[in-house]
Order: sequence, then C-alpha cells, then structure tokens
Amino acid sequence: MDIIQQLFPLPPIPTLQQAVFIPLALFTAVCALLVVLSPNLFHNALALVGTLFGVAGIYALLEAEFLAISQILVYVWSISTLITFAIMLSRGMMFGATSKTNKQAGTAIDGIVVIGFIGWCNFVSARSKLDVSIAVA
Amino acid sequence: MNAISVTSLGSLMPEIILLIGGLLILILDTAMSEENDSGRGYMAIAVVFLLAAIVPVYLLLNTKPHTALMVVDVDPFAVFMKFTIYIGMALVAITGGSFMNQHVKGRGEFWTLFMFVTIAMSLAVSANNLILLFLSIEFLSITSYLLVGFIREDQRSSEAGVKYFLYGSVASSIMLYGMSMLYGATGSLMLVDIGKGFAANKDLGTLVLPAVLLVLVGLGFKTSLAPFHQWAPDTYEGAPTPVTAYLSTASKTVGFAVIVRVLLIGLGSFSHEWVPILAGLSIFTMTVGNLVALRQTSVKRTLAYSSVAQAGYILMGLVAVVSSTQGDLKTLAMNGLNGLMIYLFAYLFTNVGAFMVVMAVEAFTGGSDISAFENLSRRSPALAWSMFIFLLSLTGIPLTGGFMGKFFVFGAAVQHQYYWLTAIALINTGIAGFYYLNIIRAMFFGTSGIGTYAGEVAASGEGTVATSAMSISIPIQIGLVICVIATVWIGLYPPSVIEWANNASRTLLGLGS
Amino acid sequence: MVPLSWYLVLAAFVFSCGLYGALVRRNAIAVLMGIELMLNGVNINLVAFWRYGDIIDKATQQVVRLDGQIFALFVIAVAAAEAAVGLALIISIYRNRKTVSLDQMDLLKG
Amino acid sequence: MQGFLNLAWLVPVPTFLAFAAIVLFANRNKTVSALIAIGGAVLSFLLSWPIAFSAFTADHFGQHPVEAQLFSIPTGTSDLWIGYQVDPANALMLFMSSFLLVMIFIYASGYMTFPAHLSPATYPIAAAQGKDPRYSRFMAYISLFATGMMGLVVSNSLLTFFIFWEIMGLCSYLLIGFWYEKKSAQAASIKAFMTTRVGDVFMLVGLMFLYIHSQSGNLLFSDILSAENLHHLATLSVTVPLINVTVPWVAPIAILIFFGTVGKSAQFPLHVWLPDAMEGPTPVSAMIHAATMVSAGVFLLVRMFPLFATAGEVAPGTMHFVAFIGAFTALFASTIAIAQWDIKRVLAYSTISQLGYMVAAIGIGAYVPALFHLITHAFFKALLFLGSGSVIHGVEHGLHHVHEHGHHDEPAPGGEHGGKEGHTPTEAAGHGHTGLVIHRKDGDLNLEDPQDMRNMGGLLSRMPRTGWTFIIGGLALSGFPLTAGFWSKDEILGNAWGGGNTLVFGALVISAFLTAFYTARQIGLTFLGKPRTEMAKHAPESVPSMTWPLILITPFALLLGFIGTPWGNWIEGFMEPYIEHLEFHALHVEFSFIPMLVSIVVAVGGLVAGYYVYGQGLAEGQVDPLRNWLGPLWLVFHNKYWIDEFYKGTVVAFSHWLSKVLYWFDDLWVIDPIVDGIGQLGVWLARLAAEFDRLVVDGLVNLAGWLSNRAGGILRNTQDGQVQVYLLLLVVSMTVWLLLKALPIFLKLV
Repeated sequence: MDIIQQLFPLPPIPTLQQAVFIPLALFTAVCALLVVLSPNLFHNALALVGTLFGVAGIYALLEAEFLAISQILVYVWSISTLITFAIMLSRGMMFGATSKTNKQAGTAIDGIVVIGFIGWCNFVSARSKLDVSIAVA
Repeated sequence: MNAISVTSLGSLMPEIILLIGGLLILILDTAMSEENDSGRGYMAIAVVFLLAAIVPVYLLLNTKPHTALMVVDVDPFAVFMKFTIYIGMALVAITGGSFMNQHVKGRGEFWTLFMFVTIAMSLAVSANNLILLFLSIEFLSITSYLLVGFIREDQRSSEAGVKYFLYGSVASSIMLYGMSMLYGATGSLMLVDIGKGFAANKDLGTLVLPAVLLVLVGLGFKTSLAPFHQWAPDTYEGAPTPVTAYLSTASKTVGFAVIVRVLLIGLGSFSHEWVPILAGLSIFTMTVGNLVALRQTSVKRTLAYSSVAQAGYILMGLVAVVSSTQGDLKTLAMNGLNGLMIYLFAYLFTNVGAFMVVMAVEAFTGGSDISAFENLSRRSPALAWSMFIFLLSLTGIPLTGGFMGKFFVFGAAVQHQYYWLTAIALINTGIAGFYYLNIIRAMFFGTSGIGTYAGEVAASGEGTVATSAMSISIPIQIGLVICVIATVWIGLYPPSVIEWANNASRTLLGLGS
Repeated sequence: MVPLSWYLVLAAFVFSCGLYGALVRRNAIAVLMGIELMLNGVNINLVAFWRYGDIIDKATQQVVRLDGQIFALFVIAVAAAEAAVGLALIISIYRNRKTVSLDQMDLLKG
Repeated sequence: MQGFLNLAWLVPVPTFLAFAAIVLFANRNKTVSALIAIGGAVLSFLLSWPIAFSAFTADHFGQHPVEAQLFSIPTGTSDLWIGYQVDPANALMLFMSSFLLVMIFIYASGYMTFPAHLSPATYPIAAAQGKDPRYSRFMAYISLFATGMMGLVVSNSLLTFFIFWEIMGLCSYLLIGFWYEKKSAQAASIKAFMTTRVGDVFMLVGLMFLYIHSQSGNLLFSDILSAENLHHLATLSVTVPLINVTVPWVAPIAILIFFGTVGKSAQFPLHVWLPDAMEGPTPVSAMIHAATMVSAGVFLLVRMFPLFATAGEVAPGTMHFVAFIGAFTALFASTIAIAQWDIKRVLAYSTISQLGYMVAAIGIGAYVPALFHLITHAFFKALLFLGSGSVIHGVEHGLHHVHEHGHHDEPAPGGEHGGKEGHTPTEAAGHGHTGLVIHRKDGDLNLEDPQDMRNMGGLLSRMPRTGWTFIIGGLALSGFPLTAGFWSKDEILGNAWGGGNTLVFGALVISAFLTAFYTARQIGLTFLGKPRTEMAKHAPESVPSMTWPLILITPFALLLGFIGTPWGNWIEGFMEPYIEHLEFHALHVEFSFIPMLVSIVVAVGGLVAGYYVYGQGLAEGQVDPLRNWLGPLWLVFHNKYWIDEFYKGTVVAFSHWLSKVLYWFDDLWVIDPIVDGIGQLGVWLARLAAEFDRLVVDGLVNLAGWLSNRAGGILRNTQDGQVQVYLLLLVVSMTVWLLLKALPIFLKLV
C-alpha cells in the first residue's frame, strides 16, 4: 500500500488547473476510444475531431497557445476535412457486411498493454525526477 | 551568431545544387505540357545535377567536422554517406530512368520527387538534432511512399505503396514516441546535449531502455532489420524496380547512418544497454533473411530477403564499434564503423546492379521469377556475367566488393571478440551461398534437360538460331558497367575508399586522425 | 498545478488507442485515423515535457527555449503531409480494387 | 638463369589471359579455344621450368629465396603487400604443376568428345563435330583453374594465397558440375563447393586470428613465419571458449588453418566431396586429384610448416592431431578403395589415402618427405587418372561399336539405380547409360557402365599404351621398389619409424599394403585376364592427343624418386638451407633398413597378394572373391536374381562359380589367412565407412538442409501479405523484448 500511495498520492482538493484538466482529459480519452472502437466510420471521424479539440485544449492548458491554434487550424480544419472527404468519396465501403476489425484484437491488446506499461515506466521515472525539480522551483 | 555564412553555404553546396535541380524540374514540369514529353529532359537534368552534387561532396570528404546553420553537422562520416547516397541515386537515375519514364504518367513529378528524396537523405545523415532528424526521415519516407506507389494503374505498385505507408507511419510514430522520451529525460533535442545529459545522469537508465527500443523500431524499419523487416519484401517486390534499387541501398544507408549517429553520439554512454540488443537484432535479421530467402522463387523477392540479411551483417559493424574489450580502438585497423561504411559502399554498387539486371530481365520477359533467368547466359551473356559478379559479391567471394565489406565487418567482430556473432554470421553466409548459387545455376545451366532446342543450340555457341537473344538499352549498359567495375574495384582493396572510411570513422569516434 | 505524470498518462493512453486502431481496424482510413491518434499522443508528451522542463531563464523569468513546442509543430505539419499522401495512396488502390479493406491487400506475400 | 626468378609473378598470367580470351573472343570456335588454352598453359610452363631449374641449380638457394612486392594496399594503420616469392618449396611445385597442367590440357583437348549422356539430336552441330557442346567453356574453366593454382604457388602472402585458393574452389564447382544435365553431377558440384567451403571458413577465421595477433600487421609469409613472430604467437596465450583450456595462440591458429587443408585435401571427415567429384570430366579429376586442388591443401601445410612446428613444440597436441587425421585418413580410405568397382572411384579413395600419408608426414614433422611425396604422387596419380580416362573413353567407344553393330540385346529401361551392397548410392547412379542392371551380390552392375571394372578385363592387348603406362603408374602408387612412389613413401615410413611414431608407422604400413593390393586388383580387373564384356572387346586405343601425355608423364612416375633416395638425397640437400633460413625444426632421422625392408615387403606382398587373387582377371559374371568369402551363402540361393541367372541357362557357369566359391572358401582358411583376414577387415571397414558417409555425414547435411528449409517455410508463413499482421509482429516482438528487459527494472523500482 505504501508504494501505491507513494506513486499515486491523491491531492485532497484539486486546484483550478486540475479541475479543468480532469474533464478535458476524460473527454479526450473517451473520444480517442471512440475513434478506434466505434464501428461506424463516420462516427470515428467525428470522434477524431473531438480528440483533436481535446488535445488542443491540453496544449492551451500547458501554456502553448500558439500550438493549440495550429492544432485547430491544421488538424481540425484540414485533416478532418480530408478524411471526411475521403469517406464520402468511397461511401460504399462504409457499409460492408464483414466485421470492422480483424481477428487480432486480443493479441493487439496484450501488446498495447505492454506499450502502455512503457508509458507507465516513463511516468514513474519522470515523476521521480521532474516533479521533484518542479516542486523545488 | 551569424548562422548563414559563406562556409555554411559551401558545406551545404551539395544540397543546394540538388534543390536547384529539383526546382528546375518542377518549374519545367509546370511550364510544359505533359503529353508530348518523353521525360528524357528531366532525367538528364536529374543526372547532371546529381553528378554536379557529387563534386562538392568529394571535395568535402576530408573536411574538418563543423556545423552549418546550427543544425547540420558536416563531418567526414556524413559526407562519406552523402557520397555513397548520391552515387547510388545517380546510378539509379541513369539505369532506371528510362524504365520509369516509360511506366509513369507524371514524369516531371517523379523526377522532382526523386531529387527531393535525395535532399531528404542528405539532410538525414547529417542532422544533429532530433527535429531535423525526424523531419528529414519523414520527408524521405513520405516521398518514398509516393514513389513506391507511383505506377497507379499497377495494383501491385499501389498495394506496395499502401503497405509501405501504413507500416512506415506506425513505425515512425513509435520512433517519435521514443524521441519524446529522450527529450523528456534530458530536456534537449540536440544529440550532443542528449549524450552529455545521459553521461551526466546515469540514473536515467529506466527511461533510456524503452526509448532506445522505440527509436530502434523506427530506424530498424528504415534499415529493414528483423523483426521490423516484413514490409520490405512486399514493398520491394511491388515497387517499380528502380525505386526498389534505391530503397534497398541509399535509403538503407541513411538508416544505418542515423542509427550510428543517434546511438554513438546521443546514447553512447548507454552502449551496454543497446549493444546486446543490436547483436540480437543482427543475428535475428541475418538468419531470418537468409532462411526465408531459401524458399523464394522470385529473384526480385530473393534479393529483397537477401537485402534484409545483408542488413544483419552490416549491423555487426556497429556492434563491434563499442565495448572494445581488447586493445585500444586507436590501434585497431578495423574499428567496425569503417567496415560498416565500406560494406555499405560496396553493397550499393552490387545491389543496384543486381536490381538493374532484374529490371532488364523483367522488361524482357515480364516477370522476375527464377524461370525468367533460366539460361540467361545464352540470351544475354553480358547480363548474366554482370549478375554473376553481383551475386559473387553478395556471397562475399574474394576480389569483389562484398568480400571487402565482410572482411572488415567480420574482422572487427573478431577483434572485439564477438566470436558467437561471427560464427553465426559465417554460418549464414554459407546458407546464403545456396540461393545465390541457385540463381547462378539457373542463369548458366538452366534446369537440367528442360532447355529448349533453340536455347540449347544458341548455348552451345554454334547456333544460327538466335530467337531469344535479349537486347539491353545503352543507359542500362552504362550503369551495369559502372556497377561491375566498381564492385570489382572495391574488391581490389582501393586505398582511397578505405582511407576515407578510416578517416570518417575515426573522426566520428573521436580518435583523432 | 497539474502533475506532469497526468499528462504523460493521457499521452500514453491516446497513443495506445491509436496503436490499437492501427493494428485491428480493417478499413485503411480507420487505420490512418489511428496513426493520427498516435501522433497526437506523442505531441502531448512533447509539449508536457517542454512545459515541465528547464525553459525559464532564472534571471529574466522569460521563456527562452521553445524546442519542444517547435518539435510538436513540425509533427503536426508532418502528420498533415502524411495524411494527404496516405489518402492519395488509399484512393488510388480503391480505384483499382474497389476496396479499402486491408486484409484484401495480399497480392504481395510469401 | 637467375634473372628468371624475378619473372615468377608472370606465371599465372598466361592462363588467365587465355581464360579471358576464350570467354571474350573465342567461345564460338572449339579448336581455337583449345589452342588458346594449351598455348596459355605452355607459356606458363615455359616460364615455370626455367624458374624452377634456376632455383634447383643455384648454390644454397634456400638461404636467399627471392621475394618481392608488387604493390601495397593500406588498411588504415598498416599496409597489405601483394607480391610473389620463389623458394625451394614452390620451385618444386612450379616444376610439377606447370608440366602436369600442360599434359592435362593437351589430354583434355582430345578427351572432350561428345558425351554419351547427351542426345545428338539436341546438339546436331556439336555431335557432328564430335566434341562436347560446351567445349570452349570447358577450356576457359580449366584455364582459370590453372591460374588459381599457379597464382597460389607463387603468392608470397597468405591473403593472396587464400584468394587464389577460393578461385580454385569456384572453378572446381563449375567443373565438377560441368555435365550438369546429370543430376548426380549437379549434386556433386554443390557438395564439393559446400564441403570445401566449410574448411575454408575455418581457415579464414584462422587467417584473421593470425593477422590480428601477428606483430607484423600483414600476412606475408616471410613476416608471419619469422622466428620472432612465431615466438610471439607461442608466448601469447588464449583461453579457448567452451572448453576453458589455455593454450598459446599458435595452436588454435594452426588447427584452424589445418581445417583449410582438411577441406581442400579431402581429409576425414571432410573427404566426402572427393569421390563424388568424379562426376566431372576425367581431365578435371586429374587436375583436382593430382596437379592442383588437393595438392594445394598439402602445399598449404608445407608453406605454413614453421607455424605448425612451433605449435608442435609448445602444444604437442596440435601436431598429434594433424598426424592422427592424416594416418587415420590414409588407412580408412585405402580400406574403402579395395571394395570399389568404379575405376575412377578406386583412384579417388586412393588419392584420399595418399593425401593422408602426406598430412601424417607433416604431423610427425617429416617436412621434406611430405613435399617429396606430394611431388611424386602428383605425377603418378595424374598418370593413373588420365589412364583411367583413356580406359573409360575406350570402353565407351566399344559400347558405341556394340550398339552400331547390334551385338547387344535391347537395353532395358531404367539406367539409374541405387547400389545396395556396400556401394554409396551416387556411385552407380546416373552415368547416363541406360543399360541392363544386374543386381549382384557384390553390388549392382550396369552392364553398359563404362566405368565399372567388372565390365572390363583384358584391355592390355586392346589398349597397350594406356595399359602399360597405367601399370607403371600403378606400380609407382603401390610403392614397387625403385619407382617414384617407393622412394617417397619409404622416406615417410622411415621418418615415422625413426621418429618413434609407431602408431602412425603401423597405420601407414597397413595402408601401404592395402594400396598395393587394390592397385593390383585394379590392374588385374581392368587390363589382365580376358575381356568380360563386348564393349571391352571392342575398346580401341585412344587418340594420340590422349596417349602422348600418358607416355610423357611415365618417365617421371618411374624415375623421379631418385631425387630423394636415402643415399643421395638431393631434395633434402635442396631444402636444407631453406629450413635453416626459416629457423624451424623439421624431423631428421638416421637412415634405417628396417622401414625400407618393411616397405618393400608390404608393397611387393600386396601386389603379389592382389595378383594372386585377381591376376587372371575375373571370369565373366564372377563375383569378387573377397565378397564371396563374406557373403552368406543362403542369400545367393534365395536371391531372385541368381535364380534368373539360373533360368537363363547358365547352370554350368553357376556350378563353376559355386565350386570356385567353395575352393576359395577352403583356400582362404588354409592357405592365405593373412591376405583375406585383412581383406575381410577391409571390406567391413569399407562398408562401415560407406554407411558412416551415408547415414551420418549425408544425414547431417540433409538434416541441416531440411531444418533450414523448414524454418524458412515457417518464417515465410508469417509473411502472409497482411500489413497489420506485420505490425502486430512488430508490437509483439517489442513486447517480448520489453518483458525480458524492462521487467527487472520495474521490479527494482518497486
């Protein structure tokens, strides 16, 4: 239990930034899940636009305003349009009879859990080093 | 901080020349109507500018290491790699140009992209920070995706393009993730600073290992190291053969140059982490490449797998650079890195030549299956003998460039006491002999007893029946002659190339010249 | 202040989602979307590391280094180019074969 | 005369030019190709002999051998020199090789007639000319082969030596598979290439070690074999991985280089390629077996002898190993040879056995005798091979004659058959003749096989020149007193005796006896008695371009030994200064009559025993007496084929045969138990060895091939064209890797 508390110390009251971050992150994450899980290609594209907006919000939260604007301009306006355009162009493929995913979902999840694990390692070490230095500053 | 100075312009002269060439083609292309154009003019411009770019590169070969425009490292290692790449691209342009002009529609676009992809490679080998590195590699990749899928009417070409694209994008995203970790750990994007940061703070090891792994995925994809090689055979087979030729040589050279730079400069202090990984990759790559090549019936595909296997041998050079357990690197003639460079240089001519032969045969018979090579020695002795020399070089027979490369790489591995690695590599060269010999057998001996009457008579050298003699165009002849001469010349131990490689490797390793 | 680790977890999550999409979706365009997700994940990582890194000059209290942001900006640009090229390739194969299902693209194998 | 010595680097040039000229210009004209090839060889000969004789005649030549560098190659910190050298050892090689190559070239120009396994309808023009369709190509290949050999002889560094060595390997592959229409030839060529390559890889590793650990920084013989460098290597120690034994570096280097010889000179266990190499045209066999390739292996040992001598001083096991391999091979191969039917195959095993002699001689330190035997053996073995080629040619002609005149019954279909009774499968298979196959108790017999000695007999009267020269060569091989082989073999035996190597001496003596025995058997079966087949009856003498080389080689086979008699040992006198010059220690023994007497007794004894058994040839259909003595009789009675014979009305012949069997049965037990005791042992050993080859060696080769093929297949299955499967494999391999590497870190963190 010590370890867990040490790694995930829950701050008693969220600060204002945290209060903004949590819903924003949840929104981004849910949209990201929808991008890959929803069987409807059109919904995928909408969810992608949602994710991109969410990420732009994260940038803003990180005080990278210029980047947030670029994200909206480049991604949301150009890439999403491009993708939607492509979907329209090949409309027929949206309504195929077969499954939307191939058979390797299970193995893929196993692998990705490990990749997530890398992210976690990343987080642990970064935490031990960077959080401390920020706290000092 | 006067970034743009005369010296930096001089150091960047090769890229500038290429850029001018590319833009010239682009302008001409927009100005001229496409229908009437044979594309020969573009090809000529491309070749002239590529050759023109070789001149400043040649002059820079023994340059002192310096930085141009803050982000471009110009040192002998980068220049040697550029030299290799330009020669390869020029050879591809000369020999493959007319093939591409025949088969593609947007000829101006093709040649523009061809010039730009060369610039991308050129920048990638001398990038000294992660941004330029990522940008130039992505530029190279994206342009290559287009070139692979350039023959849109051909299903195989487009399929190869899509596969290459998807695999490449995922691989480079993973690599980018790794780069972001490197950035997070050291707070810098400059390779030198990353190296210093890691050297100063050994505790960062937990971040480094996944980062190295993720970065190696992207670079391993570029160099087709197993298990990141699987795109290669499909792409090489489906792509237009000239594109295959540069993907398997110049593009691979870039991959190795970047691996060397990132690992030695950025992660040099963690060599104990990545040397075992590289050694394992090397063994796995050569074994997988050779074993699967044994089962192929298409010569183009066999060469694709052989190119995978060769990447494994080349990687040995990098493994042997570091953790020298015996003696001082300064006194060793083979420091591994120079072997890697000589190998890449020799391999360039050999492989471009081999793919050119495949292209010529394809153009004549419409396929690259081994049966298309049956009795090639009778239909076109010149092609057959050139292929013979290329295959000998790939096998590593003395007096060919391939032997020199193997000699230096294996020698370095032995010097550094990687006996197991060397032993496995030697076993692998034995296995490889089988399928190379198989092509030679098909070309010279045909299948036993199945040869056609006409072919047999022509074979016995007495025939008046010359039904199936093949003619090859002059550009291909020129290209093949250059490749054969270069392959044999490197096999004869050319002092200049070896000195360049020595100088470059010693400079990069900081050994003093 | 939000801890750095929160951003990193979010980044890893978005990246993993994208990778999952790239691995399992049959539709090439859906795979392309997965790749975009991966790149966005990386970008969150980069910007977060930038923000929490050593970017403030102690004397002037000004932001002096922008490299993480610049990298992220370039990644966005590259992603745009990649999407354009990818769509071009996918549409070209769609014209040839009337499908964008990846498991039907197996002319080249073995 | 001394001026010639500086021309040594020119020696390989003419043949190479001939190769280039034939490939580039003359490949359409067979006669011109042959003239160019012979011209190249003659030029090379005209350069070599003056060089050799100016070396022979110079005073104390060994003290100041000629060595010079032509050009250098930088390797970063040091230079690699390429040049040439002439010293007593390679002067002798020049003398031998250049002459034999000319003879073989001339012989080949006559030998390469239209081969029987091809259909004349396919090659109408070549058939009309009566020459092989790829005659010019053959000439080009053998020219390149000669270049390899001559270059190897004059090279002054181990690196160039190795390059020429590999060129020869490549040519042997091309030449053994020359008649690639025959499956067996294809298989044999690949087998030869791959087997020798195994040895070469070891050698290359040894070479690298030598380069790395030498002080000189180059591979010049004069530097790496200098006393200081050898001393350096002898003091520098290494721990061999796996077995954890610390030895001086010189020992593993010597062993690794020795493996090059094992491959090239067909020593046990890499001897398997050489008998199969018989699939090539006979001139190729003569080149491989006498003048060039296998000699190169022994020559390597001679060249590197100072290294081996040093290794023997500091790690005696090295030399014992060499001696053991040599002596074992000598004995082992000679036992196989006594139970073979193919005329060339007997010679092939005989070559392996004689090479074993030389290797054993090196192993016991007998440097000069090894070189001496190398030279004499080259001459008489070339003679024997060319003779056997002439015999085969004649018998083939006889076969054509028979076919044209319809003396023979309809040939039965199915020429390929696997031997069952102690023959390796490849032996009988695929000579391309579709003759009637008889399953005999002593091995299947193809009645139209021109290489099977059972189809010969009495050829001496039909082919007198071939016959007499062959008999002289055979006497030299068996060490009949006063012939060349006698003196050189006696030197080796004398050294083994004098050096106290009793085991080696014993093995070599037994092998000498067997050698004499199978030589007598071969001569008896081939030339003596009466012709056993129609084709033997109609075999004509070969053309002059084939018989003259035989006649010209004969004097050497007879008389060359007199350069090394124990009483006036010119060759030792010639080599002595060189040994002093290089400061190494070769075995030097006092002359003793005992080994010489033993040598005479076994040689004459073997010949007499062989003559006693086979002197009258065999009767038609008669089984090898040795085999009979062993064969369980009931097999004969219950064997379907023998009943067939019976039905065909050969009751009389059968009874005759039976009575002979019984007669021999008595005789063997009562009169000559020794001969046949050894015979029995030999046959069993031969069968054992053949089974070993078939089951273990071939089995391992096949297993390795099968495994790599399977593994390739499995790996290939993952390459199913689905890009997402590729990506998944990428992710999975990353995962595995992380689990292996990152887990410990994670646990440490927690």
